[in-house]
Formats: sequence, C-alpha cells, structure tokens
Amino acid sequence: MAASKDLTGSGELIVEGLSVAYGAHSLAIEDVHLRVGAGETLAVLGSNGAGKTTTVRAITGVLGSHSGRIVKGSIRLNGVEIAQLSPFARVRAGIAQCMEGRRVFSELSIDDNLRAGAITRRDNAAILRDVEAVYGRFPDLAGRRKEKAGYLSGGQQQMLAIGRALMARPSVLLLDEPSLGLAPKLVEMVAETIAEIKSQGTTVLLIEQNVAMSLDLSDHAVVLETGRVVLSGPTAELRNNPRIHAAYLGGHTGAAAV
Amino acid sequence: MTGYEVLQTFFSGLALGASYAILALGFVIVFAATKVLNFAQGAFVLIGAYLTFEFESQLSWPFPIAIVMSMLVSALIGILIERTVIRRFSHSQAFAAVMATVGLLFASQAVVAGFWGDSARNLGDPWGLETVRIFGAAIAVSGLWAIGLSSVLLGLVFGFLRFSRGGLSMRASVSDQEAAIAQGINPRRVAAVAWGLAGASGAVAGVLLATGSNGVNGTLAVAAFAALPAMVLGGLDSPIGALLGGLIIGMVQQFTSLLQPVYLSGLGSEFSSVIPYLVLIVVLLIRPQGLFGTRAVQRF
Amino acid sequence: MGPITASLIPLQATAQTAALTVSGLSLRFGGNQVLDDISFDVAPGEILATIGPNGAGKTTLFNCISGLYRPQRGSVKLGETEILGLRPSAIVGKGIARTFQHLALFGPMTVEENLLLGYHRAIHSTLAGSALFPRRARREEAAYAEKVTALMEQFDLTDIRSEIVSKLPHGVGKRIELARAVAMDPSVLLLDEPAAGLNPEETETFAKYLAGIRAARPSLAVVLIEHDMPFVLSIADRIVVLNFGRQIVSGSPAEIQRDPRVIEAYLGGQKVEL
Amino acid sequence: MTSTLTAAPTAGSKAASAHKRRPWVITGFAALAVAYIVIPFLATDPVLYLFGYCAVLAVAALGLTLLTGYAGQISLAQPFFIGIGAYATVFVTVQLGVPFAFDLVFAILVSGLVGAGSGWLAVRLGGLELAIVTLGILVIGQYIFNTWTPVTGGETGVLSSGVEISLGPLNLEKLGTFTEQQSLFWVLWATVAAVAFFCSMLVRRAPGRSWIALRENGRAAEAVGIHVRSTKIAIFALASGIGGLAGGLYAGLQQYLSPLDFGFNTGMLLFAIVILGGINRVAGAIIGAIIVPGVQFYISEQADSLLLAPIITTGVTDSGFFTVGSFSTLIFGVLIVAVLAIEPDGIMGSLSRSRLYRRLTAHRP
Repeated sequence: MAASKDLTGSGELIVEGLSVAYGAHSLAIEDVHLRVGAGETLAVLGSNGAGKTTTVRAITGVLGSHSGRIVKGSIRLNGVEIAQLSPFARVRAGIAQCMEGRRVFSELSIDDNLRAGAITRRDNAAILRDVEAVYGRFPDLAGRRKEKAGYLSGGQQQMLAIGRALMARPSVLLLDEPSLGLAPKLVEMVAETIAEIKSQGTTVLLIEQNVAMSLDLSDHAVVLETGRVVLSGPTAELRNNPRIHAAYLGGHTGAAAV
Repeated sequence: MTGYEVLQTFFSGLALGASYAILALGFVIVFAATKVLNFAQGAFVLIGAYLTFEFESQLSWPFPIAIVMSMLVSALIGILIERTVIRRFSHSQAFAAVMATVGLLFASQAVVAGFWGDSARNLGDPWGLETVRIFGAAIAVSGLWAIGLSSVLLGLVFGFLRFSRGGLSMRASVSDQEAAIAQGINPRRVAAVAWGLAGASGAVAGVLLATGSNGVNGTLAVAAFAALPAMVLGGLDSPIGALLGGLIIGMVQQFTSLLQPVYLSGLGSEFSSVIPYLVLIVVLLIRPQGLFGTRAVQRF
Repeated sequence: MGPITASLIPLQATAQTAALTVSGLSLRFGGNQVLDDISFDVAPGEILATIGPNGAGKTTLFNCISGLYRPQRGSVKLGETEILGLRPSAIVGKGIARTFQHLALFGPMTVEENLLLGYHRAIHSTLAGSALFPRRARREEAAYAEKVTALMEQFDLTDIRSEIVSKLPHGVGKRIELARAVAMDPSVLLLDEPAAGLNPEETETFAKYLAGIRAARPSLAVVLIEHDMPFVLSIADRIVVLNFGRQIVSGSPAEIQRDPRVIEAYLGGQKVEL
Repeated sequence: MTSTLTAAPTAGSKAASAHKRRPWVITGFAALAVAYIVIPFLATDPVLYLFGYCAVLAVAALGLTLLTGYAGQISLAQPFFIGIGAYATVFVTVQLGVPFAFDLVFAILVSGLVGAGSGWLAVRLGGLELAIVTLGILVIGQYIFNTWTPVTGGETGVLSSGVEISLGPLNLEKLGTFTEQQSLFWVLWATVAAVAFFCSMLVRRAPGRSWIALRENGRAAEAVGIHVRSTKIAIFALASGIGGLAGGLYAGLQQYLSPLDFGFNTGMLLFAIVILGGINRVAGAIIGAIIVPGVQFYISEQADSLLLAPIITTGVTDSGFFTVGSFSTLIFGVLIVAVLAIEPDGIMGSLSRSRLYRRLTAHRP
C-alpha cells in the first residue's frame, strides 16, 4: 500500500460567501463558508436537501449541467480563484471527486474506469504505476480488471469510484456520500480507505449522512440546514452537540426549530 | 436458385451490409455522444461522394487520395456543424437539434445541387463494373472493395474507441456524461470528435453507395436513411450493434432481392427497399429494446 | 448484516378497516433484493411515516404501491381491493394519490393547469366527448375550473394561478403537488419527502396545509417518507423504519426514538453517545 | 420524450373567458373574415390554387401540431396518412360513386384507423425510435402507393379530377356562378377554420392537457391518472384522421395524384411549416402553411428578377448557381435552423410573448 503514496498531494480549499441558485428558483445554498487547510479533512453534514450536493457541484464546477449557477461568492484552491474554471480545468488544478451514487462507467472495464480517472494526465508510465497502486489498495478489484464495472457489487463499485478519483492525483478529494447504501462492514472498509488517503496528506472534503463515521474521520465539520451553515467547528467540539442528534433523530432539545 | 447465386448474394449482402454498418456507425456515434439523431448524416454521404468524384474525375487525383481527402473535408464539415449549430442546443433541446439537422440536410442538398447540378455522375472508381469469379460465382469487384474498405474503416474506428485516450473519453462520456466531466473529460471535445467521425464515415459510405452501377446522384442523401433501421436494431448507442444491425439488414435485403421475385413476385419490384423497415418493425414488436440494446422498455 | 425479525407493534387498525394493507412485499432488481418482505397497514385517518437511511428502499416501496414497479411477491390492498399489478393510472383511479421526491409537475404549464390535471380522471369529457358535445365539455371544464379556484384558495395559490410552474420556487412546487394530489380525491395519500429542501418555516407551513387536508377529510390515510425527524415526530402516528430493504422496526414515535436498532441504522454504531 | 420547446399553449382559464376578449381581437377576426370573402374576387386562378394548396397543408399540419407539438410524439409519417385519405377518397368516389361529404368521412376513418395502429407502435417506443419507425411507415407507405396499382395507379398515378367537393347534391366546387377556384378557396379555408377551431378547443381542455402532460413527463402523467397507452393511441388516430381529411381535400383540389405527393419531401415540408409557424401553437400551423408555399411561389415567380436572377438559374437567365427548386430548399433549410436556434417556438411563439400581442389579447377584468 506504500506504493499508493504517490497518488495524491494536498491543497487548501476555501469557500467564501457562496450562494447558488437553480434556474429561476430561490437560492439552493446561501452564504456558505468552508475552509479546509492543506492535508485536513472536513466533514459536511446535513439531511437530504440541505445543500450538500449543491456545494460539491459548485466546487467541482458541474452546476451548469444541472442548470444551476453561482450567484455570489468565491472558491479558492491554494489561494487561486477557481469559480470561473470549467470542470475539466478544475480536475487539472487538482480537485477530484467521488460522486454520490458511485457513478462508475458501468459499460467500461475496471481498467478503463481507472484510466478514465487519469484522463487529464499525460505521464503514461506513472499512470500505469498508479493503476497498480489502486489494485494494491483494493485487491478485490485486481482480479477482475477486464470485467465491466457494472457487474461489481455496490461495495466494490464504491472502491472503484474512490480509486478512479485518486487516479487524477488530486490535492483535494471530494467524497460525496461514500457510505451510501453500503452494509456496515463495507462502510468500515470505506472509512479505513478514507483514513489512509488522509494519512497521506490529501485534503479531503467528506459529505456524509453517516454522522458517526464522518466525525471519526474529520478534523472539522460543518452542518448544513436548508442551504445554510448552521454549525461549524472542530470535530471534538461537535461530537456531543445535541443539534447533531436533533438533526438526525429529532432529539429532545427543540434545537431543530431554529 | 443455385449455389452460385447464394454465394453471390452473400457477398453482395456483405458489401451492402458493410455500407449500412458504416452509416449506422455514424448515426450511433453522434447519438451516443450528443443525443442527437443526425438526419444530416445523408449530407455527409452526398458531400463525400461528390467530393470524391470531383477530386478523382476533375482533378485527376489517385482514387485512394481522393477518398481520404473527401473524408477529411467531410469530417471538417461535421466538426463545423457541431461548433456552429448543434452546440446551440442544450441537452434538453434534443428534439430541436434533431429538427435542425433536417434543416441542415435541406441546405446541404441545395448547395450540392448548386455545385454539381441534378444529373448523376460516374464515380471514377478504378474497379467500375468488373467482376471476379470466386468458387465459380461472379462477384462484383466494387463489392469486394466495399467489404475491404469498410473493414479497414470499422477497424480504425473500433481501435480508436477501444485503445486511444480520445476513445476512452468518448466511451466514458457515453456511459455517464456527468461522471465523465467529473473525471476531467471535456464533453464539447467529445461531441466535436463524434461529429468529425460521423462526417468521415458518411463520406466513405457515400463512396461505397456510389460505386459500381449506382453513380453519384442527389438521392444518396436519402439512401442514408436506410441505415436507420440498422441503428435501432443495434440499440441506438452501441457501435457493435450498428455493425451487426448493418450486416443483418444488408443480408436480409439482398436475399430478399434474390428470393422474393421468384416466390412472392406479387409484392412488386420495390419490395426489397422496404425490407429494412419491415425487419425493424417486426423486431421491435418482439423485442422493443432492439436486438443488442439493453435499454429498459417504456411500459407506458 | 443479518436479518432482523420485524417486530410489529400490534396494530390499532383491524384488517377490515385498514385503508391500505401492504403484506409480504418483495422486489428484486436483477440480483439485488431491493425490498424484502415488507408488511404494514394504515388505518383511515392515520399518518404513517416511513423512515430509514438513503437507499433503504423507501421510495421503491412507494413505487410498488403506486404501480410504477412490479414486485415479485406480496400484496397491496386498498380497503378490500387488491391493487398490485394494476397500471399506475388505474391505481390513481382506485384512490391512491402521491407526490414525488423530485417534483413531478408539468413544467411549462401554469399552476391552474397542473391542478386541473389532478382532476383528469374525474373529468368525463374524453377526446370524442369534447368533440361531439362541445357544450357539455365546456360546462364540465367550467365546473372543474371552479373546483380548482377553490383548491387554489385553500392552498394560497390564487395569486400565482397563471404562473408557469417551472419558474416557481421549490417550496411552492411542493405545495402545488400536494394540492394536485388532493384534487385526485384519494383515500390514501403517499407523500415522498414532502419537507426535503424546505426551510423550517416552509416545513411548518406544509404541516399546516396537511393538517387542513386531514381536517377536511378525516378518513384520509397518509403514508409519508421523510428525513426531517422533528417534522416526522411532530405529525406521525406510527413509524416504520426500513434499512437495506428490510423493515427493521415499527412503532410509535417515542418507541422508535429509543430503539437501538434505529440509532444503529442512522448513526452507524454506538460511537455517538445519546 | 420530453419536448424541448419551452412554451405551452394557454389553457384552462382562457377557455372560459375567450369570448370576453378586447375589440382588437374581434377586429382581427373581422379582417380575416373580410379577406376570406374578398380574396377570391381579387386573386388570379394560380394564386387561388396556391391558397387552396396552402389550406390542404394547413389541415395536415394541424394534425402534426397536435401530435408532435402538443403530445411530443415525433412522427414523420403524416404524408402517409394524407395519402391514405386521398386514395380512399378517389376509390370511393370513382369506384363506388359516393358523394364527397361521405368519402371524406371514409378518408378520415381509414386514416384514423391506420394511425391508431401506428399509435400502438408508439406505445412501445419513445422519442427517436418512434421517429425512425414512423420514417419506416412513410417508406412502406411509398411502397404500397407505388405497388397497389388497382387503387393507386402505381407510379403513374391516378386521376382524381372526378372527385368533386360536395355536400349531398350541392357541388361546393361550383358555387352558383363562381369559378371552381373561387369555390374551392371558400370551401377549403372554411374547412381549415373548422379544423383549427376544433383543435384549439381540444388543446384548451382535458385532452390537450393530457397531451402536454404526456410530452412533459410520461411517468408523472400516469401518476395523475392519465392512461398513457390509450392517450397515445388516441392522439395518433386523431392526427392521422386529420391527415386523412387533408388527403381527401387534396384529391378534390388536384386533378391527379402521384405517390410522390405523399413522400419524404412532403413530410419535411410539413415539418418546415410547423416549425416556422410555431410547433405548439394551433395558429402556427396555419401561418406556416401560408408562408412556406408562399415563399416557394414567390421564388419561382421572381426567379428572373434583378434580385434573384444572379442566384437562380432559369430558362431565361442562365446566370445563377441554384435552380428554383434547390434555392427554395436552401431557404427552408437555413430558415429551419435559424428559427430553431433563435426562437424554437416559431413565429406564433415569438408573437404570443411580445408585449403588443399580450396587450391586444388581454382579458377584460
């Protein structure tokens, strides 16, 4: 697994005052501030419709294909404004994402999926090494490299999606609901993988509904509710915050009415 | 019906099927990459055939160079169409884009008629109406060329899709466009490449359809539509499906031409021209997702 | 995760009076068991909430009830009538109306036209009828236009009656969809994440409209899928929890909140102390 | 499939208050009525014939507007149904000697029935597959018209001069002392008005709403209780029946029918008409059906003029690049692309969004 070290780098991502609207509708997210220092992990929590995926889309630049647009705010990677860049330019700049629902190319082989992850790179020899590194990390995939990704199980597809995102050698990795729909054992495996990526110094933005897992993995966390940041701080502080429980289990504090 | 006739028909079916396969491939690649059913594929056929005629007969270029040059020009026209017209329509406007390609077909027919007039021309193909004997059957040399040429082209296209970086981008984009964008694939470049390929393959198909006794004429634009059933049979966005669908349609059509006048002469001399569509409708009634497609059936 | 036996709280509703009875519902997509032996029923006038993590099979369950999917096993009864296997439009006709997680409004039409479509099954003038008896068709249209006017009044949509729905905010769309479902005159109402994407005030307003509907039709049974737990706890009579396509527990809101299996399903282990 | 064209027709509330519109609208309709009465006295026979041809295309295009514009079912087969109507009319009149009013009914029924069969195919297919299959229906239609000689006369065609548009004993092609072209103008345009009224009534009511619902979102349509299968079959039957009516009128207008009249080019002509006029507007079909043949006529009339002579080759001036036919093809090709790129809702769509139009047609409070 040491071989996978050269897959990644680290970068600092700062989102300031970000507001996004879809079509002529009202704002989907409003005045969102996020800051992930180089090598840190930030968890973005919140229920369905809270604006997590919209935030990811704004950062990766795919809002356009959902007829959304940034109304105001800035997104800076290592101090450079990227809000105007095309999605592919952002991948080249070092932002990779692992999309919600895995979204592997199901008609393509596992090999091709990984090669597609490295499509912005030209260093062919290094790409081959990185492919092997991913197989080293996920031995389950290694034995089936010529098979179509659509035939993998949900957990294996998640591994492939993470591996594919790593193939871009990102400095910032966005993981959108990586534990979604996975059985507990697989969730654990995903968590281990994320911890490992983190330990190699890659900046990670983790979007999750699984509160326990995200809090374990991250240094800081923010909670989104209806498009706004309602809570943020170091994970240790948030861990016992009743609002987190309220948001997920409708706890006894009445805080959710805020 | 003799064994020779069967062999002869088999070869002509293969030759015709190969042209259909190339045409269908042009339709399929554009559809897969941009979700547009490109009625202007016929324009590439027309332009390719007339340009080859122009280069070969008027400028006296060697035939292979004439073909390659007309492929290049046609591919450029395809890219130009994508950049100037198709790009204006968003994904939700696929219907408008399809109708726009009909407009382009009209315009290109008019321009071609303006340059070359309405009368048919003779493509200066070096093999003309020659035949060779294979196992005693008379096989048109133009048919053999059609099979050879399309095999080369199909090989190149499938090789491109399978092994090149651009082909990988295209396959990924077809599989899941948003996920492809997330990997850093530029969908506009994919669309441009797709239209370029469609232009080049249309040009080759034009040459194939105009060889032998057919000649270059204005109806070639409509002849392209005969490949549409092959496309649907194969499942709209599958290149392999286009290949198989084209071969099936070509075979069925040629064998119908052989058998129907003998056994079902009451159906008239034009019956083989509707065969592709009859096959299509019958297949869709039995298997709505096409022969090779996996698309879910619309239940309502 | 091993199978957990469903522990069904004894139901208040007896089999005769249940508005909707789902029993033994199982659905496979290829090798994927998406729903596994789901059973519950809803009494007239009751609100049943279905909760569970994303991917637990909640929307799939709704799709089975409303006829979009065909489950391999089980039964869905509306009152005494088996509705499994009917077309979605026929199921609407029997009295089940639903809303969608992602709005299923007709974008380029006005609010008023969308609501008129809610009355589609009630309007008798068919194609031939409209053509042959234009006068009767016009009278009928006018009558339903009046009903729509009343409906718009009830849901505070009158001011935007002529607006194109695709240009309206999400929250308003949710309200239009609810109003349209009411127009279908259902005995069972399925609401798929009615509060998703709504801010707290909008959620409150939505609850108010729902209360209004129930006051007007006391025997209406409501099944809803929701992630907003405060909202669920404030309005649901009973809750069914799904995870991985299985019904892991069901009971009253208070029981559900205490159940360790639910906490496990949601928070993924016991690491967070409650 | 989901239509891309943004605007929807106005329905619902307008139905009830349509008769309370401003005087401008009444003036507009009055002007149309005056034109309707006066044109046959002013125009020459070739122009009147052209208007008659426009009327036939308008009827056929109205069917296409309902089917493709409203219900979102792309069909290239409309000329086939026009052909069925035309040949059915000739068959009934010439072979059976039935008066015209009844052969029109027959034409509508036969086309409608065959159309319902195509609708049945549409149930199983969506969007572009349907477009391809309807293209196939068109090709098969061409084959049938070319081959079924006893009815259609095959490639040589069939005489249709025996077809007289009449209501029982009243021959509408020879009204009183008026010429045949004058009478035809009145009869054909009265039919256009009737069909347009019928269509606009349907699109404002339950059927129209269900078509748009079908076009926008089949699944949601089913979820509000629309039986998608029967709705699809019905709209195909209706559009084809209207096509059949157009065919019957065409047989009455023409002296002679050829299979080429019902081929691919006619289909594309109809699409040019509805796209230019506005594909989801009833009035769009009529406006398009006047403009498209009108422009074609103008080009052929003016081919030798100073403006067009450098471009067009004719017997008189051999200077140009295009023939008359290919020049008008070019114009329509470019127009279709331009209209779609600039204003996908066509002339009527653009008009109905203009402020002037809204002010003129605003409802009274």
